[in-house]
Amino acid sequence: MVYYAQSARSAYPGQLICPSYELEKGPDSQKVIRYIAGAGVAEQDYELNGQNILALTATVVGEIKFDEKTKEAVPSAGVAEPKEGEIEETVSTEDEKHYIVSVTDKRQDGQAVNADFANNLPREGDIVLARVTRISQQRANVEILAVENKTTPVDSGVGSNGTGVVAAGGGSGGATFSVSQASSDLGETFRGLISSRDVRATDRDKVKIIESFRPGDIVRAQVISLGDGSNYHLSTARNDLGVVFAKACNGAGGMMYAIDWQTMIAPSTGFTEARKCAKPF
Amino acid sequence: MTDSIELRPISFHPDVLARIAPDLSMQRHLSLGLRPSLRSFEEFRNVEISDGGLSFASKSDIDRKGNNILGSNVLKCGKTMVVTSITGGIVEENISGSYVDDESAESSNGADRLSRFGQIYPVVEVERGRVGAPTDEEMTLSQRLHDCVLHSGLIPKKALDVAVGIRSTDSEGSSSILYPDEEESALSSGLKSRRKWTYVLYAKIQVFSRDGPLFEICWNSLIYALKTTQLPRAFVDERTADLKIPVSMRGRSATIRETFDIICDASKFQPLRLNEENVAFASNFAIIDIDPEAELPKDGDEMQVDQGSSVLLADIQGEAEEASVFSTISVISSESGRLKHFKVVGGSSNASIENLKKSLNLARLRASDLSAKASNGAR
Amino acid sequence: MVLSVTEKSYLHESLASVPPARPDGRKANQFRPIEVFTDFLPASNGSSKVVASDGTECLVSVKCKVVDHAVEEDLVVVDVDIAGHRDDSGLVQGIASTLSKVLSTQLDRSCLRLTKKYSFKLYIDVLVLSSFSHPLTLISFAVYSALNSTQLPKLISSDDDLEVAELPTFHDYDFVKLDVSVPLLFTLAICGKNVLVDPASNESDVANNGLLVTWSNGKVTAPIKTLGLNEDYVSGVSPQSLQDSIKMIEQVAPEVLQALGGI
Amino acid sequence: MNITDRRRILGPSNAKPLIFEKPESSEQEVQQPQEKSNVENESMYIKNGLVSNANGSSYLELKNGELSEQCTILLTSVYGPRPSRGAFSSKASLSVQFKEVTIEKIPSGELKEICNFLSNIFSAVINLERYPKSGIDIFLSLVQNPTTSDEGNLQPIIAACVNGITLALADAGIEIFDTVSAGTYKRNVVAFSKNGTEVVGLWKDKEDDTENNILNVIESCKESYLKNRKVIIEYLIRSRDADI
Repeated sequence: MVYYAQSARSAYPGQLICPSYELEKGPDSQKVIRYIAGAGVAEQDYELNGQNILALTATVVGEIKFDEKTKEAVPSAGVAEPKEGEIEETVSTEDEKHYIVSVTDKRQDGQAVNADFANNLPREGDIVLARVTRISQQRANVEILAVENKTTPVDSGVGSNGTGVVAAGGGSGGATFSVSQASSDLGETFRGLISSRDVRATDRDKVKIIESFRPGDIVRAQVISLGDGSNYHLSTARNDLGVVFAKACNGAGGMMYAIDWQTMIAPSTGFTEARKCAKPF
Repeated sequence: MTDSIELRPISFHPDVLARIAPDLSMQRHLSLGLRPSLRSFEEFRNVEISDGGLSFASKSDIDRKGNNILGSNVLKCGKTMVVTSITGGIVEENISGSYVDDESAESSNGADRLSRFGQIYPVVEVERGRVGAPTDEEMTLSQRLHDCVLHSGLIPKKALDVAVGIRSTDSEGSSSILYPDEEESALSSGLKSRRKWTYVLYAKIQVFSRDGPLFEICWNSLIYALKTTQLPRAFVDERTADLKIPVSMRGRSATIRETFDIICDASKFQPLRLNEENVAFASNFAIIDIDPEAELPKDGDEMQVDQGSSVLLADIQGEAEEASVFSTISVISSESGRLKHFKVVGGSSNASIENLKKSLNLARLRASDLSAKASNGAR
Repeated sequence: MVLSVTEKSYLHESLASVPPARPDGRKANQFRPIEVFTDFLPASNGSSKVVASDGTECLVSVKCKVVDHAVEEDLVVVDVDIAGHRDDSGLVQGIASTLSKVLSTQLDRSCLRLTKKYSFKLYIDVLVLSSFSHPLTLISFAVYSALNSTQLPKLISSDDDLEVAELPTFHDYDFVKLDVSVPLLFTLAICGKNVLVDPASNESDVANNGLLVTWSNGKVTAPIKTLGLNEDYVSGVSPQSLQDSIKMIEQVAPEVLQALGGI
Repeated sequence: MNITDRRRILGPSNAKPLIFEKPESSEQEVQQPQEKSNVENESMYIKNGLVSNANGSSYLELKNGELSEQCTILLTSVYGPRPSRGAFSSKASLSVQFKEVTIEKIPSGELKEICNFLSNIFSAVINLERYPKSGIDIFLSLVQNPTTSDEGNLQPIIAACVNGITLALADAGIEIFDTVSAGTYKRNVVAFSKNGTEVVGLWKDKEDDTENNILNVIESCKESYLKNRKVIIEYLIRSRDADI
């Protein structure tokens, strides 16, 4: 009985899903099927009547999903997450089919925001929303409030009519967020660091942090590395990264809007302040 | 003026906005006539209470060796849960020589007024996933609860006095305990020994899933717990009532040590008598300005631009509300409207007289609702 | 001793192979040599110092006090202090609580009884000067040898003092040796299918799990608990290896007792 | 009374606790708790997600026997993965705290022992590599403790803690390799994983000389383990399907 054909059923932690390797006896050829552990699944060795085999077990409560992972040009070393932009050709050189087995919480799929910050810790390459807490000449300290995870939009990008995920500037296909519930006053949020050479891409060494960020701004940044024990390393070098929400005069004034990539204006008072703004897409 | 520069603000999902800019999200909700907790402005959260089967009364037998819970209450208000358990102790006061029965010496000035009321020693613990010494909030809550119970005259000093009984074991060892107030026998006069005991009440208040200011919820739970409290009768052995046992020690002066101590009776309990007219319940309010600038662009009536009116919110809940509110009102009033405690922290909003009057009236309504809950509350 | 990830996995493979290849060449049920000195603290009734071959050193001093056993509930108080660990850390408090529970339940109170009203109360202070591997086995050896060499003052006043209240008085210099059967606590490391006695520090860094077994008057008794020896190699163990460890203790303990008894 | 603690209001220092007279009459000593090995009438009530400011929480009521106040009430809340200060670690660090909410009956040393025991079990079960440079903190609040203070058997409490933590971790969505549960038999608690083939925790703190072969003890504990585990899994699946 082929595992990947089974209907999606709900799994509990510790439930054996399938062995790592399986032989599918087709009419003419035999095909080896390789199951790779995705989110919410772990590969463990089990001892079954004497000899131990590698099996995949669920580690969270949720629905089991098998999605075929087509071969890409460069098979990256054992990455569990399906990489973006895989090439659609499905020819598999040696006849081995790959399936990514993942257990996800069905309730969270449709919503734009889920509180499941636990399983969406910021990883390299993720886009995060963070609030600037402290600035100095060389760097800006931020605390991470939400992580954007790129999920395929529910209505596959048709438009923002349905209840699908609405992108910030309209149109669907926007990212969903997982918001960290940790209260910042208790010092429980993950901290990040934007050093002055990662603020912008052009003439990076003449950056003045005071003209890029102010404490209290909300910044959209990308994680460049897990950093050290207490800080992630973030960068706002891309055009769509930077300040997305700021208040004039360090929070005393009204909300400000970006008019170009380095100035923001408060409409009620007409103040303009220098920021490294994100392009409103 | 804004549309000369093509400005399209970045819009966020409401939950993300509530996390990034709580005060902006609050103002947006207010401009729609809502609150982030989706309650109307003057709507309180529902309160459910039960004694949680914790106190010894619900147990078949007293725990002889360990401590016992004399009164308990579990209160669930919205998502916040409070577990209050009241335990007791006995302290001995040596009455000074010229002490005369204090009913006759009725004194009126403030200091003595306080001496006519008993007090309770609360320890508040809020579970926020942290270990270590009590946080500021826990300390201020305990202190405020202690002061309010004392100053509101809830527990009369008399209720905490121990009516000491005498246990006389006659020849064949069967012991019978005589309590002075039960039988007005001649025994009570003989007992006027120089020693006097009073009960001490301790309260342990544990709060789970903190979701807003806690003083009012803890106060209500403490009141419900006090209403269920039972105090054990206590007695002393007859032969040791006045006996002093000299202890001979070589080389040191003989010390007179009275070895008897007061023992509690496991079968006789009496409820703690509270001053019923001083029983009061707490509620909190907030006054917040509507910031016209942050309003959502109303499609219809553009003209009705109210400049900075303020609105009264009842029962603050949620991080957004707590972060963006600066002027709060805390009221403890009994169902008949007698004010026990009234605290207004001004802040920037114009706490107008109408708002204060409205909050007092709402507090009285809330108190009557809560006390009705107490009378038919789950025993 | 900090091992790199590769060293740890290499060590784990060698310990999990059958028969286990221990880095210092010991067999699975072989202890490391220890030196035990007793009765060298003049101010306390009993004392012992145990030095293990990997440098772990443990000092135990036993003092006694006359107390009214109607009032005092527990007659044995244990205090543990491990250099390099905070007093409120899990390890120190766990060891102290295990020791005091074992001693207060296993030591029979009759040999501490002095007269009808009074008896001796023992204060056992344990000081671990430097601890590399899990110190519990060493502490229990030290406590065993300290209690076996404890001298208690000799009573000369009469011993039924219920009617006439009289405080016990003692002889000026004669002592009575406390003879009591003291339990021993053993920690074992479980690696894969193998069970190892007296794990050294590098072995306990890669053990899958640890086990605490108590041996008292001739058989394995009450507190048997799994014990965390490290943070990162922890995994479940098969019931069979639990039984093997109990069998190993039943085989090894008499020899240890006999060795310790010689002092 | 610890009067030196300035941060808590502890009342008069010379107060003495209420002492009840010992039943000096020949009232039988606390009768040996009847063998609770009859597993059937052990009932368990579970409710997840009660504590809103924790990532995951579980409320557990364990009744063994019909008398209502015989039940152990335990509230477990899991905070994590939270940023951990200090050096970078590729794995999450785990900590377990145990607190008695109403009255303190268990001596604090034993509380620490229970915390060590539980954190040893769960560091074998939680997929710690999945949450680099973060900490997972588990808080156990014992609301009602049915055992009277002199009896002092901790078995029902430890078993409740193991089941409670597993449920709270599942509620928090933290990855665990297996649904761990614990079975009790007389004075022993054994926590199993991988459907009973592996023991992740064994606790035997009082000698009952009837059973000295450890394998029989483990077998009899497995029986109540399987029952508890089935109840937990049914709850997890049912609560998942219910609120979709």
